[in-house]
Amino acid sequence: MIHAFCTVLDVHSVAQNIFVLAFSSDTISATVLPGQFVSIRTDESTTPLLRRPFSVYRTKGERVEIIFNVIGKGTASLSRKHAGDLIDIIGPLGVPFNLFSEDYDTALLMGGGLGVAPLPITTERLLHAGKSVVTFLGSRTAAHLVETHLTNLHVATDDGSKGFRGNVVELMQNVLDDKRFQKPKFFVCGPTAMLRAAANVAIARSIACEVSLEGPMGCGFGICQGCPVELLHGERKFVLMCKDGPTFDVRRIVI
Amino acid sequence: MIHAFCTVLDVHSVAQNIFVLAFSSDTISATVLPGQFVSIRTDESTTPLLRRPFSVYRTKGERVEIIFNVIGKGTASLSRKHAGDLIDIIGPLGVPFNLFSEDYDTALLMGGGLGVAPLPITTERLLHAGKSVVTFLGSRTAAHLVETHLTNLHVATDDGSKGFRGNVVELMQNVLDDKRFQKPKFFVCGPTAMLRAAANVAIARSIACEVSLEGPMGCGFGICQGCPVELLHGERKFVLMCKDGPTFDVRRIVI
Amino acid sequence: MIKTSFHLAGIELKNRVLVASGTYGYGDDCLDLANVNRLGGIITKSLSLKPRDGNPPTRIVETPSGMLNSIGLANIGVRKFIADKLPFLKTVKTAVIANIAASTIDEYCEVLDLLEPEDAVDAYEINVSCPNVKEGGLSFGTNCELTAEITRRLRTRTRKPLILKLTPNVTHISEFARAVEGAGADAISVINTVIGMAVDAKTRRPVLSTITGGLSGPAIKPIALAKVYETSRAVKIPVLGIGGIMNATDAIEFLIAGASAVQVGTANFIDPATGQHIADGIQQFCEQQHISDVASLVGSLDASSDVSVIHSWL
Amino acid sequence: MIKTSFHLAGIELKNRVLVASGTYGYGDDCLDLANVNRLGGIITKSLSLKPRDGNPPTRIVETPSGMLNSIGLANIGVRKFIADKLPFLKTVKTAVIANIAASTIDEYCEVLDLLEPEDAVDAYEINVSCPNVKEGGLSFGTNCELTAEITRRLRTRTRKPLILKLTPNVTHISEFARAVEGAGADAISVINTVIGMAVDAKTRRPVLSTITGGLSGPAIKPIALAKVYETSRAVKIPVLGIGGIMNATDAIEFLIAGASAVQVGTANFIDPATGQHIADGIQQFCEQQHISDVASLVGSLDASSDVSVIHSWL
Ligand SMILES: Cc1cc2nc3c(=O)[nH]c(=O)nc-3n(C[C@H](O)[C@H](O)[C@H](O)COP(=O)(O)OP(=O)(O)OC[C@H]3O[C@@H](n4cnc5c(N)ncnc54)[C@H](O)[C@@H]3O)c2cc1C
Ligand SMILES: Cc1cc2nc3c(=O)[nH]c(=O)nc-3n(C[C@H](O)[C@H](O)[C@H](O)COP(=O)(O)OP(=O)(O)OC[C@H]3O[C@@H](n4cnc5c(N)ncnc54)[C@H](O)[C@@H]3O)c2cc1C
Ligand SMILES: Cc1cc2nc3c(=O)[nH]c(=O)nc-3n(C[C@H](O)[C@H](O)[C@H](O)COP(=O)(O)O)c2cc1C
Ligand SMILES: Cc1cc2nc3c(=O)[nH]c(=O)nc-3n(C[C@H](O)[C@H](O)[C@H](O)COP(=O)(O)O)c2cc1C
Ligand code: FES
Ligand code: FES
Repeated sequence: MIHAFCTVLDVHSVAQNIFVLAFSSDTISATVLPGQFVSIRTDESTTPLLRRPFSVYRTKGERVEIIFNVIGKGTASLSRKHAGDLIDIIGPLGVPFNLFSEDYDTALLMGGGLGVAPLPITTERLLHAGKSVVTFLGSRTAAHLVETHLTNLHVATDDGSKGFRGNVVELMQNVLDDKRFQKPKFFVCGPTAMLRAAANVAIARSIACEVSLEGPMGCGFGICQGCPVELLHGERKFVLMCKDGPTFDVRRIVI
Repeated sequence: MIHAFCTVLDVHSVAQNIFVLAFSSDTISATVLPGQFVSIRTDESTTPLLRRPFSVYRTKGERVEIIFNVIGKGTASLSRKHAGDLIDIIGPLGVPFNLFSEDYDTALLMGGGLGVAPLPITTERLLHAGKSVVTFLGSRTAAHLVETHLTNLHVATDDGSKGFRGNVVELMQNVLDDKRFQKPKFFVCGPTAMLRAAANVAIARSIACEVSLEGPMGCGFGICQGCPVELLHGERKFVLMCKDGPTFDVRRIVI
Repeated sequence: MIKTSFHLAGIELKNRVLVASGTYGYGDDCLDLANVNRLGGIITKSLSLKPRDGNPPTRIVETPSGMLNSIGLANIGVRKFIADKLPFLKTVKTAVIANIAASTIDEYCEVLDLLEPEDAVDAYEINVSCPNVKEGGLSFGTNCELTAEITRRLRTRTRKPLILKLTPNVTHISEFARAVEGAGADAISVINTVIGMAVDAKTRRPVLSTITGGLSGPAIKPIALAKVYETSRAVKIPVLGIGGIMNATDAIEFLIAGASAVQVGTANFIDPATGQHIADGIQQFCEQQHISDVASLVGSLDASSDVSVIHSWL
Repeated sequence: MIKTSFHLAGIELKNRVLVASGTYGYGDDCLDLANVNRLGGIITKSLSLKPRDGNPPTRIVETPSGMLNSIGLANIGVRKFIADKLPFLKTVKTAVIANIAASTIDEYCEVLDLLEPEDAVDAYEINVSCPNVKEGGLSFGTNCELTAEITRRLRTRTRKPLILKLTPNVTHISEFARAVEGAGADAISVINTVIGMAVDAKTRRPVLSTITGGLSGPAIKPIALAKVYETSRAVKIPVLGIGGIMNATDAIEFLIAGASAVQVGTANFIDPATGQHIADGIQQFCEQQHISDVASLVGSLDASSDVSVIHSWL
């Protein structure tokens, strides 16, 4: 984990209201694992005051990319950065997806909306490790889809403007009903409702499932206790999303 | 007085840390008088929260220019505006210099630092009205001087890198000792210490003198009572810098 | 059609957005920049018996997302207000609420007595964040009994709505709310400014001439919301919510937390038309949410847990 | 060489910058990001007798230039702290101050008794912003007598420095400062968080699971400065200033207003090395201003007027 001012390489729009920002950091690029995130101080101002967490989207050489939706002040400010600007970054942070276990052969990646963020880096590392990868991607409309750097892609849109009309979990269930995957495991990232639906499917079908959670964070590195995630069982009631997550086995936590 | 979102025409650096920003407003351009100011919301953010006042520097057609030093957040943000951006402006505000009185023939304009701001528009209108104009300009170094759009210019720098070495009031006194001006009147803008020095000279030599004050403002249009200026005599103790000024006859107020 | 109007102890306000005392002069300063007739009401600058010059400069300083002021209640005095400002205020189509400040209880009464015959004054708001000369300058508003006493004394002299404006600089603002309710107040305004201070590190001097001043603006919005929540649960009379309201969403948050109406203060310095924009924005919100009467937002906080303001571990 | 060190009731701090309770864990979380040995001291997360899970989500929300928290004093409990965290804290070259929270006076004493044999604990800071179970959950810290009583009881059990951390959510914080000074406190910390609230207009729900929470960050800096000014003039014991300190200039403002040292809280979440940068910045400021001992900044406010905190018209 490092804390550094990193140079912005480029920022460009890739879909409606969605941007990819690339910055340069050989340390982060070399050490980040799929599902980990970086924490960015988007401004020197006190509005926003706190850092903003973003999953790492892709890496290449010393280039690290994040992908984001413009939601509020922090992301608006990021979208206005220019090549050469310096941004204050801490990372990589958090527990990555547990990709390299022997208990599965086919990774079923699932992303809803900006939940696509960790999927490209995950895909790359999985393929490298010789796993099969199938991807399910959902979004509101075709204009909000970012389909690049993914493999074996199945698409769902709420309005049916592309692919399956409906949500991505329904699509994934349809596909599961049709096809049989060799020892599958889910890796899911997206809005809470979608994570919950995916977890239910996984549990019902006895498929291993890891999710990447989203929620408010104060610090991103474990000192504020602001990001509790409730455990299903265990001696403690809560763990921390930033330090013990953001990725969790769905059998461990209350989503 | 209008309140409008005006289009930025251009922003460019004219001296060390000094920028000219031009925006488009036919109403302001047509109605502003020398010594009046505009009040700008530099950001939609709450930091800075309040508007920032700036003297009008020049006008041409629907083009209105301000000149400013980058001091804090507000001016930093203005310096980063681009052509086409919209900025939230109220103006023109305040009481202008009393230029069109018959009690003088030669206007002696004096600017210290960014006190140069109202002098170009003042010069233009004075020349148009057939007055003689002599200008005294002071700054820290030659790199901080903005000498354009002025006439009969005498320059002082603290470090002597251009013109007279010393402050602009000393320079002006030297010139006054040498030359005799036909029925002179001072119009002075700059830091408080300079205004005070200029006022003392004016009073000692029985020359009419108006100053343009600077200081914190809450609103800029008379509703917050945040900008008191102490009167030397009169029934009230204070008047308001924004509404009753920023220009004042030095015989009326405590500087 | 969405119902926006609101009955405040007998007077009808056309909507639930007012401009706060001291942030809109006497209503006649911003005619080029705003339309006062689209407000629920105008609350005047605090009026004292004698004109007040106010404090020497520096009177204001910006702080992170806020500002400190120490105006010193500069005002033209109640008599000049009646002579010079009321004629204009008679012509406006919005409620006119006279805010009163004083340094003795008798003086509060005298100012109210002078205003009482004026039909153009629809209601009174009482500023109790004033130094009480009899108690060495301690603010009336930090003493619950004195605050109730002021209310009682004024109540006997007027049938017009009497609104007590409370200070947040007390331990339990709900005690004050209950006390003034018991003493006959028709409504309470919450909050006045929070005591704060700014220091210039270079000169080692306080920035304000009075050392401390009153903090306002978005920085205090969370504090104001908590005080509105606390007071509105303590009393039955309406609460007017104030503190850092910049836009319709902020205003709606106050209504939900328990305010029957809101006042816009510092935001007027940035745009004196903020109040009317907020009134429009509340209406739009109701349209989107299929709410037919703004009243149904008031106190509609859906708090499943019932941890109270003062009882939780932080 | 500029003198930066500071004697706090017998213990020597290498400089006047500490990290505030609850904003730095137990000192071992940020080793990659900061050097704790360059701090004047570390104040631990509040320790309770039993481990505490803390409040359910949502625990934090950002506000204009600030944040609200309702962590619920989640902590590992004093015994686990001694077993798991003290071994590391024995190795650091900075003062270690254990912050104690409890819901009865006896419990405060028990926690202190457990810590008392530990040499690695240099001092105690007592968090009185805790719900008092015997009084229906009202915070100890809003009751002056109880706050003094806690101080008295703890004073008899330790000779280590005893620092009382006061809440700003009271009318006259100086009364509390004087009371704890009288009861034997060696220093006071001012301020803990300010009560605040956030509402989600769309869902009409409070954002925090506990409805209200504690406001911190730059938004409260002016409030904290006023409280530090008020308390430091009321007592002779040192005041540790806290609230919205982000950089060396902020810290210097607190020293000038009367703080003998400062604590950095929320800023650690943005950069856990803030404290050490501030320590460096104070030193640089002293160099530039030809000040040989940081002590000479403390309480050096040049206030020509002497209007007091509570006596001015705003
Ligand atoms: C581990 C982690 C990884 C993330 N990765 C990505 C990513 O790769 N790409 C991406 O676009 N976003 C990601 N997010 C979410 C991202 O951090 C938020 O979108 C961002 O903080 C919004 O900041 P803002 O200042 O623009 O909006 P704000 O002004 O903070 O918020 C605007 C509104 O959005 C809501 N909001 C704020 N944060 C979140 C959130 N985390 N989830 C849902 N609503 C929120 C707020 O309540 C507010 O109403 C991630 C979050 C986490 C915790
Ligand atoms: C009537 C009037 C006309 C003005 N015209 C011009 C102009 O034409 N060009 C120009 O460059 N400036 C002008 N100013 C000053 C200008 O408004 C300030 O420089 C500006 O507000 C600084 O804003 P900021 O956000 O960049 O700095 P801030 O972050 O607000 O301030 C940074 C520092 O500068 C100090 N400061 C803030 N405002 C002033 C001020 N008014 N005078 C001195 N110090 C201040 C603050 O105390 C602070 O320490 C004028 C001011 C007035 C009242
Ligand atoms: C410059 C200024 C002057 C004020 N004057 C008064 C006043 O005369 N009487 C009063 O009751 N409140 C006064 N207030 C307090 C406001 O009415 C309001 O309660 C407070 O500012 C909080 O609201 P805000 O955050 O929207 O500004 C004043 C506030 C400011 C900023
Ligand atoms: C997330 C968070 C947790 C905190 N936990 C504690 C705590 O356990 N005990 C305590 O005495 N103060 C606690 N505080 C209060 C801080 O120590 C400090 O007094 C307050 O935040 C003001 O300082 P700041 O504005 O620099 O954050 C906490 C503050 C925050 C923001
Ligand atoms: S975000 Fe601070 S502990 Fe997780
Ligand atoms: S700046 Fe508000 S009255 Fe002058």
